[in-house]
Amino acid sequence: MGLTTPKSALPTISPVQPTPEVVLAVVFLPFLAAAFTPAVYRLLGERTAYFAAAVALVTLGLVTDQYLAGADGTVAFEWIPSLGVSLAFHVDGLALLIAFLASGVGVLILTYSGGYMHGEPGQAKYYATLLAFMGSMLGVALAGDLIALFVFWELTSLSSFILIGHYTGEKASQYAARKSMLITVSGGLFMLVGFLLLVWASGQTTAIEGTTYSIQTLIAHADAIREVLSASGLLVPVLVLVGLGAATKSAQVPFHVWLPNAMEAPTPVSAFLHSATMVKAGVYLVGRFRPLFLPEDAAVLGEWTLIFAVLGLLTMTVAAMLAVSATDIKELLAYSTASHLGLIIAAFGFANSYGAEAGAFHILNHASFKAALFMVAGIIAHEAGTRKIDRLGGLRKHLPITAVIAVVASLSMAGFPPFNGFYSKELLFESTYYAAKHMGGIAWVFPVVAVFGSIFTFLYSIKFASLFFGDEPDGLGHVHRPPIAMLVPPAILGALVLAISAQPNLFIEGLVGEVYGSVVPGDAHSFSVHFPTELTPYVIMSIITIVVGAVSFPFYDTLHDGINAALRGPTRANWWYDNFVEGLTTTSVAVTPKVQTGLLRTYATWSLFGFVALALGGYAAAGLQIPAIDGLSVSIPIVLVLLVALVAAFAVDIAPSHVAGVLTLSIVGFMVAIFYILADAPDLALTQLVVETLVLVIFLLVLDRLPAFYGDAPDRTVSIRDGLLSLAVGTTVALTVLFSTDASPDPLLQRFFIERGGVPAEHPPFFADFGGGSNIVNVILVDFRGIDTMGEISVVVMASLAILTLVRMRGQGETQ
Amino acid sequence: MSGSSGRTTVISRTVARIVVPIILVTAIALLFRGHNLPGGGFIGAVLAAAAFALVYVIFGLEFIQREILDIAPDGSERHQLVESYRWMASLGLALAVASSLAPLAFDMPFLTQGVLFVEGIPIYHELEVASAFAFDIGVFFAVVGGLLTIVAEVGNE
Amino acid sequence: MSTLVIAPLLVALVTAILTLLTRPSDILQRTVSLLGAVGYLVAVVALFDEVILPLGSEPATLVYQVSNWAAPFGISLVADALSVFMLALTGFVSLLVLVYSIASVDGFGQRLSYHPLYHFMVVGVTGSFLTGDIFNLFVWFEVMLMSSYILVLFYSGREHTRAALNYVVLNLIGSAVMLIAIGGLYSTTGTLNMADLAQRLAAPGAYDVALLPTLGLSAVLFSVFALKAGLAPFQFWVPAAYRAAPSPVTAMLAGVVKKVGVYAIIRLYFTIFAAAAIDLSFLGISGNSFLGFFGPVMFVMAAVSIILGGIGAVGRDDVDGILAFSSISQVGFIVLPLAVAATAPSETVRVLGVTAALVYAFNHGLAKSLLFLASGTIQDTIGSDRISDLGGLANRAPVLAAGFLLGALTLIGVPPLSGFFGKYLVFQAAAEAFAAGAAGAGLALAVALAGAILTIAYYTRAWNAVFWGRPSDLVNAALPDRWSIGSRDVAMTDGGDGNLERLELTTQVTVVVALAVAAIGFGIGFEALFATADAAAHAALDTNGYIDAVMNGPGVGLEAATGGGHA
Amino acid sequence: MTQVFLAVVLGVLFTIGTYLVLRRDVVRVVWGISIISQSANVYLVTMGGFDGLAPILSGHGGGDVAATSDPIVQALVLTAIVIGFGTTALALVLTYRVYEEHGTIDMYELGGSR
Repeated sequence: MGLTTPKSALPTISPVQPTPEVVLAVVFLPFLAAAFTPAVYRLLGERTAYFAAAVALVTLGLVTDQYLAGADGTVAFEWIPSLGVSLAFHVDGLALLIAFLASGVGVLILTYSGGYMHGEPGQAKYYATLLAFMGSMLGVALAGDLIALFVFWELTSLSSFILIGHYTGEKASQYAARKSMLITVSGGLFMLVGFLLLVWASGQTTAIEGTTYSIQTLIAHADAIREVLSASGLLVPVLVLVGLGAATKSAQVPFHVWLPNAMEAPTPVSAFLHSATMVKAGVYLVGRFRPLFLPEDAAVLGEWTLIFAVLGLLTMTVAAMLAVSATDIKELLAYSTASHLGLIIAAFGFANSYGAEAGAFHILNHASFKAALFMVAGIIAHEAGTRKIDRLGGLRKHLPITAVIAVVASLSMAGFPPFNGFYSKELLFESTYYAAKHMGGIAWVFPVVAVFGSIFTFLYSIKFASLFFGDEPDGLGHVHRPPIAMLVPPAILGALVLAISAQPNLFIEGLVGEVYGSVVPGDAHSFSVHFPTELTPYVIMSIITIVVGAVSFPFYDTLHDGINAALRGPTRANWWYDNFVEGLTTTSVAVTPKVQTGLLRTYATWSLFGFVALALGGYAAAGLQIPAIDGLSVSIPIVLVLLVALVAAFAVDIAPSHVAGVLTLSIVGFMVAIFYILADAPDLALTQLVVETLVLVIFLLVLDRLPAFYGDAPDRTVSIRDGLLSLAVGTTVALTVLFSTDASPDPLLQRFFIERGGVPAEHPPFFADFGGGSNIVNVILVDFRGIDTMGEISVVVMASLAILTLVRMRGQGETQ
Repeated sequence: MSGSSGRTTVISRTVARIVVPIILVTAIALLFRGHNLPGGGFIGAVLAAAAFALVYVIFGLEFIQREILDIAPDGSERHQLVESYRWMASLGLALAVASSLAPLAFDMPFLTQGVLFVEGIPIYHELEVASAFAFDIGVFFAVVGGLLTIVAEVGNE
Repeated sequence: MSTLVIAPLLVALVTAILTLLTRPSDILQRTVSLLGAVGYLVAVVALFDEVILPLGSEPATLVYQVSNWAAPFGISLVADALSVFMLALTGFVSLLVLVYSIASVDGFGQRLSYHPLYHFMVVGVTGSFLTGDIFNLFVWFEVMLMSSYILVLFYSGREHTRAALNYVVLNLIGSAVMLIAIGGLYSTTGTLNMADLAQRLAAPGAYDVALLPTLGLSAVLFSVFALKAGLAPFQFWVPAAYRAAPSPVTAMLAGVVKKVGVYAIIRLYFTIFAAAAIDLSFLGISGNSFLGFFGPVMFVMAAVSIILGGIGAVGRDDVDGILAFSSISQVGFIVLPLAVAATAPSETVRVLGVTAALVYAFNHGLAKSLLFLASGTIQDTIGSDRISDLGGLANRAPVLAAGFLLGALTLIGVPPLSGFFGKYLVFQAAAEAFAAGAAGAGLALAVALAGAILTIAYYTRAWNAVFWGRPSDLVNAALPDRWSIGSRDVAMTDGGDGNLERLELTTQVTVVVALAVAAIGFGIGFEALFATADAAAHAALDTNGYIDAVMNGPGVGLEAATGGGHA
Repeated sequence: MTQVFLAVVLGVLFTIGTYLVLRRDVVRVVWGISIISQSANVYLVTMGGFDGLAPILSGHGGGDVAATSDPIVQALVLTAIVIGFGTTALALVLTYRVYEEHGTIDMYELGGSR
């Protein structure tokens, strides 16, 4: 299968390579526009919304251009050739659908924002970020390279972070933004690891030359890749890692917790990012990788199905129940979004064609009704002044057009025939049913759970629609009419819902069929849906859903309270998140002062312990034996001098006063000087003697200004611990001396210096290849290793600067 | 201990007057002969610094400023001595680096040292002039200046 | 031999001395200082051009024999791709930080000692990157440390003296330990020259080298480098010293000086000690080279650093503190791929691991200095870096906020910022080792992921508290209105000459923006950074090439000596 | 040739130095550092061996290698001594400044607030 194999079932669209310039423009035009937005805002003020909408419209036009051209294939631009990473874009059905959503819903949302954001702060930032988000989302949709995909993926998380935190002063916004960032970006990192393992696998198979980052190349060699992964036991890890990316982004249980909080963002953002597009990225990912991981003929319960069908159905059900427990319309819609994303992921999880069909179709359907509903929620919040479900009702009278949109979209969301949501849900039922039938046994759980979850979906959908009916609750103030800019976009989406509902096959043929082609391996055929005319098992599933839903609707409040009552402590995913984040902070506050005590003794203890452990570890690892001891090997005077030094050092330790200590310390120093004489190092002896004197002078000068002696009476355990550590350090040093003096390597340097240090017997006018002095030590210092000396005198000069700085900067302190 | 002359005895002053010049001469001798016998810029410098430190400990800073360097010991010029030491250190370092840079002009690596034999000089007959000596003088002044800055600044306190 | 090798060192040294001599004139001193930093960058670029460019071709290894004595008798300076890579970071960051310093450091302090010390610090760093001699490395460490001691205690107040005390004492212990390691290595191998050391370790019999103790001695040396890099359990000095130092100094300490420890680890353990063949069998550690021992060591230290630093940063209530703990964690991220490389199952993964460490180090150098400078600007403007004193700065100082955000995102690893590629390569090295079944690679991945999550946690927390939220009273007093570059109104806490203050603030923010632009630029143009880092990693792992270049390098050597002839 | 005696002496010196570094009196800490650095220098000299004459050649021409002490370690130690002096002086003045700023040289009292 080549990269641009025509879809045999879609003869009307001939394969055409995408136009590189257009594809590039689709992705980067929004970024470019975002960069100019602050300047535009200075010019246009609030009308920047329409500038942004125009940009989105141009983008939509460019996407449409590629769609109409029948573009299908990959265009790549060199980016990091050394790594094999390119800025590759792949245009196919799935990419086009997501691109249509990003740019099309973008036009509507940006227009809607023109009304919604009236008088709001931070508009330049708002529109710039929205445009950047749109570019990122288009990038995700079109990316044909793993790294390029990841880049845009993370950029969507980032723009989401900024948009959720739009009301920067609000604690809730900050909490929500941080939560979404923590969850989605962390998930992205797991996904990245999954990608890297895939790249590794591509390098292992002979089917692919070298390694590849190209998603389409990986898919083209899906069998080989799977083989490598299975053989090395990495198939499940990769699925889990990539799945974590998808699950966090698409708010799958238990990572759904960030989505309801994300509703702190202005409502257009919720509609755009957190229902129609960004959260679809995870779903998109699952669809994109489906042909890579799901063999065509997978009849058994494979790893893929086990992971994604279970994840999806769990999310679909749990999130739908949570939506019923919601008290805020945006919260309800948020949980509903998670639930529907679960539906799509579950659908993609099944190996049969119905699953792929359901997923592909529901991406479109969900975007159409959910974005509309969010905009409706925005209108309600904006015009009624509240989002609390129990404070709303009878809105139909004030918001008649909005009510129509809401009812149409809600019914579609409920999966009520003949609306479009019904068709995709029906396909899901069909796929669960076939999966159960094929696999048997435990797999029958799938259809049961699907129906169970759908009942709750039905319930909350009807609840949302019912806000427009019944009596107005007390306390609901005057409800304004929405501005036209806020009404047209949801109306367009409502019309789209109706259009898809009326002619589903038109949309399938035009677009969704191609999406289907993208999410199944090999050559794809399109599909079509029909309004059921006979009583199939899955039609029965739909009937059960609707009937049970309708019967239990009167008990909605009981269910609502019941679920809320069950959500206590650890049953709430939020409990885990909050405790994790809180726990991090409290751990930090509790643990850090225990490590960074500010006490030198703690620091020195650990550092010296590290030194001892490394040294002894090194000796032990090399298997060193303590060398044979062959007598004293030093002359008696040296022994005596060093013994005096030892005694003096010990006396320093128990010195009764500072002055006494310093004096005994200098005895150590002078003994060392004598030792140098005995060790045939006259230069050292001289230097040591004079330096010792100078140190003594400075010591005495400083001591003169210090308080007398601190009675150092540590408790016994501290003393013993310090003593043990000191002993360990001493032992390590002693061992080091033994080991290193045991060696006698070739003394090449010594020989050279002595041969070349002096002046040659016969000397030419000027020479530079002999040291030219009898005192080899000095020749080394000024010639052989002159640069050491250079560094050293710099240190001395700096030491004088140090003293100056210490004394003179006193009181010049920074404002800290 | 701000150098009150009352705390020093006549004996110690006399001793210092005799000892300090001797030490200084020794220090300079050490500097000069360092290339061939124990000594060198370092050792000479440290010894010279020690001599000054001794003077300081015995006589106090004011004495040095007033009697030796002719500086009025009022508050405004308190740091003047330190400043001189500082210049000494900086110039010493500059000399060391400059002399090390000189070989670059002759297309030889940094810090290349050479020896020139000047023949036919009376008494000595021949004189070795080691380029390293310039470097050593730089070292000497850098170290003396640095150490004295430290001692004087500490003493100033 | 090309004088270019020593040129950066000389430029920095001469600048340091000139700033000592031009002390009487403020303007002259600052001009010399600035010109010196520019000259340094020019020298580094020229050297870079000589060694690495054109990209893709075989990088050169240039050797300079100071004093004209051949290796191993004189001191060799070696400029290979690895050294030059680190120098490039130094040149770039040190120039920008200096510009910032002139705008931010107390005028009296600048006159007194700041400029010479700053350039001496660069001298120490440069010498450490270039030297091919282990004792000379000690000397440059001391140069670098002495200047950093003073710069840490620069303002000489309560906090500064206390922080400096711990910093100085720990590093003095470190210096003594380093001397022991160097003495021991000299005693067992008979040389101080790194290339000669590698050569002798590779053929211990030929030189009567005692190979076995060398492992322990190199481990002793490792503790010193870990101390410089701030790797657990040697990280203790980091938070207090970083808080105490003036912010530009902290930017240099975290951005560049720390990397000297990292460089030394790469240079000595991957280029030099890797030459030794030794049979290890100890506590489950096995292998046939020193790296077999250091792999697990580096892993444990890196893992503890990542987690400890990350946990530490999450709960801090001051921006500098968060950044300092982050710095501990991030150094763990630099060393983690080195641990993977040390025990790598294949040469490819080994190169990848070292490349990852280098790229990460480079990005950390850019981003951490950016963040410390941003934090410094906040302190200069608002008068505090306690997060309880801050808030709402995103609206009041949007340019600064954007700079900070980009810096934080770079460290979090959000693409296409350059930091992403650092994280990406770290993950890739670990993932490939994991896939190839290397022991512990899975654990390395887990640690890296945990650390990355912690990074998000503490940077989002800092961002929320400082830049979002409601402006605090202090913020309202200092910046009552929106302030950005070019804007006219800014009320400063301490009044004074408004024009000058505004210029200084603009300079500071401009430096922050420049670093942010670099973070974006190196991300989008990652190819160049990667190719350079890759060349550096190859150079780091090419022991024979290193030995060959140095031992057959220029200078007067033994042949001339035994032959008795003169040049 | 193994230097057993020096091994013991250096071991004990390091033990004492380390113990001092862990005390609470800052002055004692400086003493400890001082002892440790001195010991490190002695260690370095030890690495050169003691079986030769001072490395000072008599007159011109190459010396007798076998009969001369290793000059390299001596040069290294000379550098180390001077650097050590600079840092000791810094540590001492720093001690004084710490006392001025905090009114104490008790490590425990200093460490009270991070």
